[in-house]
Amino acid sequence: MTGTAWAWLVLLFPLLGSIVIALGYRALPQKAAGMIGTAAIGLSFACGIAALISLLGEDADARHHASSLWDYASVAGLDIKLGIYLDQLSIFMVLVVTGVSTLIHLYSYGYMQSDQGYHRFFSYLNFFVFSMLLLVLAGNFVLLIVGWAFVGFASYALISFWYRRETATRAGMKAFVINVVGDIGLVLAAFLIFRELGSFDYGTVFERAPEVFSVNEWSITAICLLLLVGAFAKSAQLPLHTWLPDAMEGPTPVSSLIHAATMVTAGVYLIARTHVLFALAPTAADISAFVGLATLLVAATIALVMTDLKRAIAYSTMSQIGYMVVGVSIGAYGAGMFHLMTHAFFKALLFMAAGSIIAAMANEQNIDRMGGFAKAMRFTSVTMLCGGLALAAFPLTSGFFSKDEILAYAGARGGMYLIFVVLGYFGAFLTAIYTFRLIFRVLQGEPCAEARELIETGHVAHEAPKNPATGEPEDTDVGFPGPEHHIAEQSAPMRVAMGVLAFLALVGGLVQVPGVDNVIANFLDPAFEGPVLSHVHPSIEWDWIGLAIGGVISLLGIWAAHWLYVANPERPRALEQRLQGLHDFLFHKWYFDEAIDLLVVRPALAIGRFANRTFERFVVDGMVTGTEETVRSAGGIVSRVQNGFVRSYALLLIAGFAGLALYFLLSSS
Amino acid sequence: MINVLLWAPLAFGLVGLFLPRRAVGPWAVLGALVTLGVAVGMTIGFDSGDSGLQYVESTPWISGLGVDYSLALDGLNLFLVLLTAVLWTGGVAFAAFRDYERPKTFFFLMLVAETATLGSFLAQDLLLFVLFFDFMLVPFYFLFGAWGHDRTAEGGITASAATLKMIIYTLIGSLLMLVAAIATAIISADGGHITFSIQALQEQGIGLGSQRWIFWFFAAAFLVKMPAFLLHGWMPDAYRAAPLPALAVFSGVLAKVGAYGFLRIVLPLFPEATVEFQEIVLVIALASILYGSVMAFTQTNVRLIAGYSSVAQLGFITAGIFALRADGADGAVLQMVNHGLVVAPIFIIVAILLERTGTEDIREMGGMALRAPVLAALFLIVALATLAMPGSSNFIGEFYILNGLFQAKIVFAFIAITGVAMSAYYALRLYQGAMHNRKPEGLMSREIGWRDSVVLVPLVLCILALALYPQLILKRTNPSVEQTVAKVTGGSAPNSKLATKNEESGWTGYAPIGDK
Amino acid sequence: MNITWYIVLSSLLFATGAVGILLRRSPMVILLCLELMLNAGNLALVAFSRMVGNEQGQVFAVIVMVIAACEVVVGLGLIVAIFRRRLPLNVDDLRELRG
Amino acid sequence: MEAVVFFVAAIGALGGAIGVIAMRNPFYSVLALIVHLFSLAALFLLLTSAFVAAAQVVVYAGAVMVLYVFVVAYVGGGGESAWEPIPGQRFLAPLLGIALFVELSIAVLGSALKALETHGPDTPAGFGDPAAIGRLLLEKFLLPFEASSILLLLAAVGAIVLAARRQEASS
Amino acid sequence: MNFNEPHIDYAGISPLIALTVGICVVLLSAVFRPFKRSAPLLTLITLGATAGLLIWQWDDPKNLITGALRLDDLGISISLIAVMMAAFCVLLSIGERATEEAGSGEYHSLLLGSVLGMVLLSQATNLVTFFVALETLSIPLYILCATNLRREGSLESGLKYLIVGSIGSATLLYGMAFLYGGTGSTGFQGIAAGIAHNGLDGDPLILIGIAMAAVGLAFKTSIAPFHQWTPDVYQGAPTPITSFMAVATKAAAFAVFLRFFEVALGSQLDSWQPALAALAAISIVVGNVGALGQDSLKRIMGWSGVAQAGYMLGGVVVASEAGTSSLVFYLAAYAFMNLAAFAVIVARERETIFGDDIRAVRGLGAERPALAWPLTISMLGLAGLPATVGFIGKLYLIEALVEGDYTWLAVFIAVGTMISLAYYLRVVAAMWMRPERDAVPGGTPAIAGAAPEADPVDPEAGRRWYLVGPAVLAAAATVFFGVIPQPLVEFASHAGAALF
Repeated sequence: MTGTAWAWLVLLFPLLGSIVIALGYRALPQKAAGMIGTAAIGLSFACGIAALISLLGEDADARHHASSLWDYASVAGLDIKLGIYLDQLSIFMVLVVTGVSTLIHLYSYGYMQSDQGYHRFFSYLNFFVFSMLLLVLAGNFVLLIVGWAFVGFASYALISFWYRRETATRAGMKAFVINVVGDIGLVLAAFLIFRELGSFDYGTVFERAPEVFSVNEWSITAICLLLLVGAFAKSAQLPLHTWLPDAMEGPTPVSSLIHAATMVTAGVYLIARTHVLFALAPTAADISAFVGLATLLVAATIALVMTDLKRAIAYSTMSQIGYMVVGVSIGAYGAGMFHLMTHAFFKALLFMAAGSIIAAMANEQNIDRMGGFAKAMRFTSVTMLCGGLALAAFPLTSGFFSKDEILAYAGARGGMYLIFVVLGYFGAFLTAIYTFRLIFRVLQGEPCAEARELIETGHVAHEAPKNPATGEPEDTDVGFPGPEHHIAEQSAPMRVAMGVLAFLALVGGLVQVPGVDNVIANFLDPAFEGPVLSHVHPSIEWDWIGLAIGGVISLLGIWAAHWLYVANPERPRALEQRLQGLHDFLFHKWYFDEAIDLLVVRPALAIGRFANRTFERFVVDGMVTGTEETVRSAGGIVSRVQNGFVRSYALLLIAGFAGLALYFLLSSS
Repeated sequence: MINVLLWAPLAFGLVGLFLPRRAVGPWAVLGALVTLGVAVGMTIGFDSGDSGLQYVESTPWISGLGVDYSLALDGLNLFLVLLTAVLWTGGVAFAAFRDYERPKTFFFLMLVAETATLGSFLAQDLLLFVLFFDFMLVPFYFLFGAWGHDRTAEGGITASAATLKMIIYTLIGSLLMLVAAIATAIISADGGHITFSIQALQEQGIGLGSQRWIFWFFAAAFLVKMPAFLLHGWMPDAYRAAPLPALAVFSGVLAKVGAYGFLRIVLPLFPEATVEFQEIVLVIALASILYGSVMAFTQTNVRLIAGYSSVAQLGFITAGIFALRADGADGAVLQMVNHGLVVAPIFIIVAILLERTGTEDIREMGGMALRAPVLAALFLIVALATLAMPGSSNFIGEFYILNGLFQAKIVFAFIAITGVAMSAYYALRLYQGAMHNRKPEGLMSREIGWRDSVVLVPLVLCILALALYPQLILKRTNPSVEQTVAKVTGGSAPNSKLATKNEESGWTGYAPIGDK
Repeated sequence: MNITWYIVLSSLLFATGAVGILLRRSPMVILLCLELMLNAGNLALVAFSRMVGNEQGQVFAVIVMVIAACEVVVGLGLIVAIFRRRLPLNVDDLRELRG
Repeated sequence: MEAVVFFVAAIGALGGAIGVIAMRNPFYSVLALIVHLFSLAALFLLLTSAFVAAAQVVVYAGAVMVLYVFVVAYVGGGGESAWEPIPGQRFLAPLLGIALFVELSIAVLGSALKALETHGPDTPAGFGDPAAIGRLLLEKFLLPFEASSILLLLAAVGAIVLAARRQEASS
Repeated sequence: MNFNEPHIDYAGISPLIALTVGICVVLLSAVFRPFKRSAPLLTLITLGATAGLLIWQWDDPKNLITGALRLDDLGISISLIAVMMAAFCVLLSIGERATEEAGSGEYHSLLLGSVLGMVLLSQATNLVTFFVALETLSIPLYILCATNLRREGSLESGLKYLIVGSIGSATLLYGMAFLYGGTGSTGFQGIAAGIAHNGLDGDPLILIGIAMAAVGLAFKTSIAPFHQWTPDVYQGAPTPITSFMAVATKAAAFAVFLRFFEVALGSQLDSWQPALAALAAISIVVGNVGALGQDSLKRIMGWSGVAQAGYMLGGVVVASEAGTSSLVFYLAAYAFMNLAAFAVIVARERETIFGDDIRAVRGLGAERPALAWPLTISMLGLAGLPATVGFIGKLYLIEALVEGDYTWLAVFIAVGTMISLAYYLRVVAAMWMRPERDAVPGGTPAIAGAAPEADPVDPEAGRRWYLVGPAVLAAAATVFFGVIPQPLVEFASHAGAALF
């Protein structure tokens, strides 16, 4: 079978899984749903491997194939086929997505056990994977947009999975609408591409772009900027990032799969996929790089003060994606994708651990109430530590290699790109701090009630779950994890999933050690031939120097965190007191939500109110009633003239005659 | 064949008048089904390559006045006819499962309405079109007025007042259109033998001077029917008064007749005027999109949310037509069908919700999904289609429309597309408001029974099928559309250049699966 | 005396009759005024018949007299009927029908 | 001589007309009308239409006026109040009258028809005498003649219908 | 002294003879006791015979009796309409008070007399005939309006009609005098020739004559501003008579309108065309807005009649064959629609205490479908909605207008129709729908409907064959000719061909 055939199968299984589970929501027993879901993804991972193999069978620069099933909508010169495009980049993404997804399905199998929405959850989850794969395999921009929107919907559906929560539904709506803004960006980009190149098809477009466009021509720049709108909306880059923290309303596996490992990195994939266009629009590329940098720092600073466990990790996700965006925007494609992969590992892992803890805390997410889980939940804490180390780029962990490669590349490009190096390392420093802030406060210190209970009894007391945002008690008749909480310690599937990821998080970086082996880069590079942003390549020495600096910085960061949160628990308080203003500013997430509310939401509602209360009534209805009134009043006049006096009838008659006669006399020659 | 299609509903309706009360509902459903069967048969027999008229039926009707009884199918009306048949089957079936007072008259009127609507789609004689176009309103006048809801309690007006408002408002345009149609025939006959055959009139053509005012007379009729911005005054009251099964078919199909009229009559008959007034109409269309969307997300009555969203949707369709490009027009036709397929289920769902919640106010609903997951799922699909979720056929429709607009008038496209974002908001708001969040007290949340499923599921299946293969429609529509547009732009369809460009650039290895 | 004189006179009579109808309220007098108008017409007819030199106008006038008589008869009949119904003989008071 | 007669007759006719509309009492109006009719008859004679004049005197001044007098006597011609219920009527009516007169006169005076300035052509003997009229009535105007006779019949029937006292009415 | 008797084509005047005989017979039937009840039957027979003879004369045009009449298809078609209306009037009059009041024989003979007048008028080609015919038409109607002697409204309407009508005829007469004076002829052809011969194109004398003639005819056809008698008389007269004169009078008057203006005054087209067009526009507006506020069905019909007359006048304005045929077609259509409406009104008048007030038809749809459907169809037809003959009629008229370069008048018709929906559909709504908010104010029934004590309520009237029959028949015709108009179009185009 050809690689494309395997690719179609990759798409097929998750879709089937989703449909089967959905239709069988009454027939299937609960466990079956979970198994089918997990199996489906596992199968598609296997097919992904098969596709990879068949791809590796060919020589490096022939490793791209397109295939289409049928004309989706191609008339009047628009060529929209139901087609996929398989090359190194897409297969790489496929493997990352399916791989991580398989593990997370496994995790969810345990974690969601007692949730009444079990079937719905797995159906959604499979649908998400399908969408994500569609996104990465799409063979033309229209199908890309389709996948793009599908993942958006899947994320919406899963964020508002517990739809009885006002907070969840509102968060879902927010995520969806912002994503639609992104879609619109893509759609407009597609139109512009069609206008210039007469096709939506990757092949045609990438082939023709260099011929048609000259570098930095306005049209190509516009195209790239519009693409970036889509990318930023999906990857939660400034200023379209506000939905991501709210998205944590969803069940934790969702956060770990969609809002950490896969979907949010779609923007990175998009930029990498359309690298040909960006190569022709360096300005756009630089803009995107700077946005990435800004996001990276802003998110990191916010993560420093977040007290909500999941939200804190979410901000760290934003900041890590910032790194990737910087990477793919300055031309370090290999590095960017590599970081994408490693990030998928350790961030998914962190969320899983967090989920396990939150479960133990009965949906409590505030780290101020946590502590001392190191002893209570040994496995969880160990895995969490692995994830934390990788995130903090502790030497020799996966994050260590991937992150520093991006910065090294920036350094190699020199010039203004040195800013990225400096601030990138600063970001790394912050990363280390906030990561270990979480770890210390959750694992170290006084064991909290739940932790103590676990240590003593081995299980936790069950109280009715509360809405973490509002604190109001939830009615558990549907939708929420039931009284029993599923922590890694007590559920084999969860342990397996976390174990595997922990391993990958630690050693995953070793596949691409500068100078030693460049598996990822070597595999991907052929996909990035053609016009490129720059031809520089960091020398091995610089790579290692960079790594050294990175290592030091991460150690410094960890030490700082220790100095802050462990050595003397009073220090953070003191610091907050001293930097009250700054703290508030950060704590309110740089007031982004407020700004958007002021600039977009309120005006829109005001317009709506005006249209509804004023315009509709006075103008639209006014026209109707106005005419009606005029006519009716005319009728009134007529019937007043019809006064019943025969003599006045005669009068009118004769007057009419006089008038008529007058006209005739005037018209007489 | 085509005669059967047209008159079958009426025939069944008449017979129904003489059946016992019990039997009339199923009988009406049977009638609708027969019509649907014929329509499907004709669609299968339709030659998708041919841009000309098919199943032509033409005999003189009023020879003295040059009016012919001539019907035909082509790419423009094929799927609108099918849509009509489908939606009427749904609407009638839905009504048949409930008991309405004076059922005989009710179903009689429903079926009369179907014949009238089919007639206006099939007519190939200008005057026949006008006749059916006006006549469509009559049955709905009675349906809305006699079986509608009075809104005096909530400060509205009575059903009869609302329906009167509607019919007067919409006839304003129609009667002017009658004058315009006759003027067209006479002017182009120019002393010779008068004919109203649209085909013939296309050949003869009339001078720009007369085109100008005739254009606006027709436009008035069509824009009011849609309804377009500023001419939608009749819509809120009528929509709130109407009985829901009737409303489902009404807003599903009748609005489209206006847009269809532009394609069938205005573009080919008054090309110069069309080009001249392109911007003005586009502005109206944009206004409809924006205004409709804004209103849709401020409304709290579910009927009005759907109603105003239709205003926006029709705005898109109009914009697509007046991009005066094949792709825009293709998208418009596709979108007409799509919108019909989504708006009708919405109103049926509204009816179902009304039975459960006893309210039409979105704020008083909620939590339905809890006990009615199937209903929720169906509603979700419909809602997503409504907001033109990529992957739905509606998306392809809007994509074609906006692409056409973008290539023709880029600025308009940028404004129009904001409507898409808003639609996402109000569609989800509609869905969430009804299905999610806590269930207010005293609301009964019940799964839909098989009766309603029988009506709803097929419609949703149609939506899904189209989502998988919109080409089904586009392929058959395109030839006629390109021909129509060519009438305006003169010469060949605008972007054939690009099309050929694609042919020669068959890019390496781009082959169907299994080739290697 | 040329014909113009006669015509002008007749038109004067015609106008007088009209004014009478507009001003008087007794149905009987109104009938009389109608007679005036018809007679004005007759005068014109006869005068013109003299002018054009054929008697058609005169014949017309004769027939008009007959018709006038008929109108009078019917009118008076109505007046009597109204009187019988004990209704006021004043056209201004007969205005149930209006609006 | 002719002029004198004309003016006398004209004044008579006009006076009669004005009398009709001026008299308070319907009875006097009738008398005024009779004066008017007689003067018209004179004018007809001036216009060499003997038969019409005769008919005028016989039919009108004779039959019709008698009928009038009877009816007036029957219903009793009370005078009418001076109060004018219709606003503007009293002001507009004369105005219209004048307008009418002016317009008609203009039509006559402004006409390009030469014959109006003449007294008409010399007429053959027997112009307008009963024989001539009779011939016309039986030849050219046979149908109107018959029709008017039927009309008379109908009018008579009508008068009976309206005025006749019948049993049902009283019961 | 030589008397050469005029040649008389008895075949040609046979309809007139039939009517005349009929009048006498019916009148006599009143005298002889045994035949007292047979007047309606005799009338119907007479009318039948007349119709038969008219149809026999169809399609061979000829002049009758030294050019007094012109027997052509225009005249015949109009006469047929008049005869038909009379026949239905006879049916509607069964059980009507007015007939007892007036005496069945007298009543029907007067009706026949009026029909005679109409037949004459529709064929008149000579001023004298014209005038006599007009009076023969009117005078019986004056009487018939008043025949409901018990009701003040009836008498009032009779008197009003008489007074205003006589002013109209006097004006007409005076105008005729001028035309005669100007041309020295009383025949229509002669007038046309005279105008040309004396070089009086656009001469004030002629024009004033035209103006006065126009006034007289406009009055008969109830064109604004000469319309004011219409609503009052329609309301006051016994309803069967109203139904008769609403259509028949218009028909006859329009026939002579066409003949006179197009044959005698065709040369003065340029001067009278705009004037008539203006009148048409005025009456369209006045009639339609006037009808809006009305609660009496008969008044609504009256006002709408004014508007409809405005539409029809368009057919005269364009002075073309198409115009003429469209006018005839519209008259026929109008006949059917009015008939259906009035038949129902009569039935409800006798059935309910509301008389002809709109409340009389409340909930008719449920109570008496056999009456509700005809009234509905007739209302929709009058409103010109498709699938009724009314739509085709409007179509025909508009086509003629546009052809005659009077598109603006066509637009007026369209706008007028729009307004008219407001009151026509109000009646429909009353029958089928829940009462509107602005419902008819309560209180005593409208006078026109006659106070309850005046009209004995016949609760079975809604089932009487002689009421339901005409209603259903007319409604059926309305729909039939709305769907298959071809025969009626043929009929009309024949009539149109007569003049051009």
